[in-house]
Amino acid sequence: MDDFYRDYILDHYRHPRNFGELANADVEAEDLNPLCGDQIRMQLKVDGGRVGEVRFSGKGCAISQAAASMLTERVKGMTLAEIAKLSKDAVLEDVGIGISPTRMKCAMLGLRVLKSAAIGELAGWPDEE
Amino acid sequence: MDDFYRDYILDHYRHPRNFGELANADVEAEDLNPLCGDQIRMQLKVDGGRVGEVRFSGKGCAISQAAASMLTERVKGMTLAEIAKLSKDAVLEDVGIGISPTRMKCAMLGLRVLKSAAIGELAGWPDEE
Amino acid sequence: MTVTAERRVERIAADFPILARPTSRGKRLVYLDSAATSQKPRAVIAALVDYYEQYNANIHRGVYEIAARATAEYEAARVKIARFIGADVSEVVWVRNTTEAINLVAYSWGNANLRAGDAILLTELEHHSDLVPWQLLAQRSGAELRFIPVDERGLYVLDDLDELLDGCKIVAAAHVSNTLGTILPLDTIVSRAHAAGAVVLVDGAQGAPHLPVDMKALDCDFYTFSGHKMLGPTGIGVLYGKRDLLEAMPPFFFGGDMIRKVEYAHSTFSDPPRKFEAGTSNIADAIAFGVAVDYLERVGMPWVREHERLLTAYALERLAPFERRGLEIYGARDPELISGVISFNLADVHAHDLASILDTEGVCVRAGHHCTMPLMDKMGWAATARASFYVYNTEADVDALCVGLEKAARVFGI
Amino acid sequence: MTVTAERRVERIAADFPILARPTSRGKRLVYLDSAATSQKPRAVIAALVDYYEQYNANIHRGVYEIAARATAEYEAARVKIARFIGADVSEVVWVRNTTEAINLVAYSWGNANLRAGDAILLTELEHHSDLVPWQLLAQRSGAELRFIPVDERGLYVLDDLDELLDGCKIVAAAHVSNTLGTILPLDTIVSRAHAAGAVVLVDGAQGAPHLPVDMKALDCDFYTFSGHKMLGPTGIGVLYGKRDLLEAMPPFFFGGDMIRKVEYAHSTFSDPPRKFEAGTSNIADAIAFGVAVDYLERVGMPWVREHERLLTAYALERLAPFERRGLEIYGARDPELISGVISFNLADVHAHDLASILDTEGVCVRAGHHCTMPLMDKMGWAATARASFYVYNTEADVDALCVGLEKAARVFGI
Ligand SMILES: Cc1ncc(COP(=O)(O)O)c(C=O)c1O
Ligand SMILES: Cc1ncc(COP(=O)(O)O)c(C=O)c1O
Repeated sequence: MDDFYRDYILDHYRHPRNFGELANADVEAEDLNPLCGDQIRMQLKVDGGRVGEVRFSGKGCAISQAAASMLTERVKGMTLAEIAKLSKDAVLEDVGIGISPTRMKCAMLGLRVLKSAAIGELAGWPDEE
Repeated sequence: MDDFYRDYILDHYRHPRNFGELANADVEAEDLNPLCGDQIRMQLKVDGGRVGEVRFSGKGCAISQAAASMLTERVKGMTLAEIAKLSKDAVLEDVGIGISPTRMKCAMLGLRVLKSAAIGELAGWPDEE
Repeated sequence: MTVTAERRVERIAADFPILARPTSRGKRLVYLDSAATSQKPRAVIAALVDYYEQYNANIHRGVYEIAARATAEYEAARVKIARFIGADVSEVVWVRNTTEAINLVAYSWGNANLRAGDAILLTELEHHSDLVPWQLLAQRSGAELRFIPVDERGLYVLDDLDELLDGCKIVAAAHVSNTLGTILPLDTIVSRAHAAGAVVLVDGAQGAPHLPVDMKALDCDFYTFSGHKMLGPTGIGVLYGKRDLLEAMPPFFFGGDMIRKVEYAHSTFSDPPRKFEAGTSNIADAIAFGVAVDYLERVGMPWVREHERLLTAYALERLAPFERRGLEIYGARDPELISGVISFNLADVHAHDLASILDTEGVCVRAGHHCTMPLMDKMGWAATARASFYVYNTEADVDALCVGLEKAARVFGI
Repeated sequence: MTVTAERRVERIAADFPILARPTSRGKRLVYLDSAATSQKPRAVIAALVDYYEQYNANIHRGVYEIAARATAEYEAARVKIARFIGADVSEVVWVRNTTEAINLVAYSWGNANLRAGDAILLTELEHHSDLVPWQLLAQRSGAELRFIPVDERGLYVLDDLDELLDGCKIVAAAHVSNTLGTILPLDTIVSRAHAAGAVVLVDGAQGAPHLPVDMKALDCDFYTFSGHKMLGPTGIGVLYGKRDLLEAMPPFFFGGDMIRKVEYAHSTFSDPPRKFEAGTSNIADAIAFGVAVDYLERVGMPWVREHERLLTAYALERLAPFERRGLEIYGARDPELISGVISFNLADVHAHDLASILDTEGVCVRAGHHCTMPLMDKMGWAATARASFYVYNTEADVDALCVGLEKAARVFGI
């Protein structure tokens, strides 16, 4: 945790990428971490089955905001099914090691919101198999 | 407690004095020890302000029954006001030493019932002072 | 008991510090009151000390190191309990004791589901804690209370079970009777109750400590038990509930740690099990209860049951000669049908006097109505003495009970 | 602090084993989260061990020696609590925690006394545990919820108190705010509430641990507190209620130990406090709570208050230089008006990040909404970091907090 707050984390915290609102998103979800009050909303535009644009908004700690910011960079061009399958490791890879167990929920909040957006949307589709 | 169960205790337990019911008692009360189920009812006939006849009935352990039995012997001729002032020591004097704290409630059940009968009755009297 | 089995029990008994302490009269402590509360092994006591000396902190919201550890150990204890009873971790709600668990169901599930004309089915063996909450629910809702009868040995009479179940919304019954040791025919009760559309709450206060239990196999809807009766500390117990039932139930206590979002005017709540756990939990005791369950798993619940079965058989055999001198033993005499509980009276010696005399020999038994007053009334017993066994009891303990009975007979001139 | 005072605190701190254990990073543990839960002195931990190793037994009904001792120590603990808060022993009801105590009153007293058209008066500072139970009571009864407002420093605005009290049946308010430390003007609230015919429940979760309290002097009707916040173990707390109120209230949990007589169809109940204590109590923790209160009495509650007042003043002084670098301190700055709680934020560093960095220095502070979400919303704070003090905290602890803040400022480039 000592060295968790590296420059690139603080940079994402203070200058989050893809931050803001999409006027007409195809897919979106929002959640909060009731224990600390961190809040994140994720919006996607889907073009030809793949994520075209992505925006997040919210407030919270450096960990939740930086992780969400980095996540938005990762998912561009992915299919919703790919997003639904994203693992925690993807986030940990982005943010680097050294997250303490108590802060894991913060780091994963963006991922949880994004996946629930994708899965919710997928569930709404007619079953393809 | 070892030597609590002396012969005279067992004698009072097995041959309780003044045991039974009074047809038309002037004063009576009844209570049970909810924790062990011991039950005692005390009845008094009051003649000229003093206890004439006394009867108790109930069921329970040797301690509660013997203590109640001995108590009935003690109170004959007493005024209700004297009964209301009877202390624990009177009972302990009768039953002898060596009652463990857990059994104190058993020993005092008869006294409690008797006093509540007397006090209840006294409370019913017009205030004399 | 074989020599190896006897050795094993002695090794277990050595884990319980209290059993090594003589009484004030210099007698060996012969603890035969585990149905009231069990003794605690060193590991459980040490878990409390470790918690308070090393990582005491409030849970779930703390960012710092000891708070993280406290949260992890507390939730790990829940996982242990879930595994021990074959449940999902989300189905394990921490409560103070069995009594709270049953009251919680009677209020939360009961108020939401019971209406005038419905019936609540209990048995005649229930502990006050599994009787009085339902009496009050019946009063509140207008539902009818019914009872599965027992015979003079305390065995269930199931002849009219289907009529009793007619219109019944919930059956609540003790897995094991604390007064007579009777084991509930759970398969029959659960399957027929479910067929009749009733849910089943099993009061496992004497079940979980003494019998192997598996929620998936038992298939009951609620199961309740207390840590203090199964080597754990006082102040912690568990309500197990099937997940869909817990989800549908309204929360019961409100406050910190069970909420999702609070505004001045209204609030939304967490998912089970947290939605039933308001305020600071009994963190230390939950963790220590987990350690108690570790201990029981290491010993093995099938072994616990077998040990108590053998000890009960031994006790019944050793007590038999006293019957000629007025000893009455209540309940079924068949160790297959009962758990390690024996209720008795000696001639005209009142149970309290008997217990007092046994105490002078270091022998701890309970005397009274065992919180089953209506059963006592029905049977016509003013009070009984009760010996109950657990993992640490030996044949020598039963022998000590017999020495105490001899003394009582002598004192009372029997 | 004078040298003697400093010595005294060091001697006290030496009674708390956890404070002698370094963190995994080898730092001294600087525990500044006592508002969440306090640490425990050796004597309290030893009381638990003594109970389990020497006289663990179920209480009230046991005839044998260890049961007698357990009963005596358990009831003696109640006497200690009663003396500590200036109450009669029959007015001290054991519960799990403050949250349970408030819920008990909201259900038992609330259901019996609240009707549509009545009002419940809270304050804007309440902890979720003293807010959500009343929200639900309001829903059940149709009563209206009202709030005594606070200003931007968290100080009560009492201008409209009489209007707010009009039609009000109960006022429930925290003796001390856990988020801002604000001390309730209890005299005013109680006397004007009583004049308006309302009863007063004081949430003493942060009161009893930090201020001298005397029920006769405060004259509130209910007072609730938790053992774990005042050197006692988790899992035990107290509901104080005036005797006539407790007597009039219907019992709440039903089961063993709170009954007078039980038949299959209905039951009668004990007198207070026992009528509210169903099932096996948290015996060990009640006894240990008694020992915690012994400890506090030995230290002296006036000293505790004075110590925290001085430490808060010292902390405010030491924190002041950080204000130039973006430190915001919330709440009243006057140590006379607050108990030992300081909420703050450092520039754009989120409270969770701040707490994480402080943790690397061994400094434990809480971060978040402190179970006062509506207050946070009103104030517009997403989260705050909170340092809270108790008997064992020293000026060196405040200095360590400042070292941690320096580090956070450095890491975040402030
Ligand atoms: C002011 C206040 N009220 C109520 C509570 C709830 O206490 P507990 O969690 O012990 O029930 C707390 C502590 O978290 C508190 O600070
Ligand atoms: C069968 C049964 N049910 C319920 C209880 C109540 O348990 P507790 O007192 O731990 O709530 C007991 C124990 O006394 C019991 O034996």
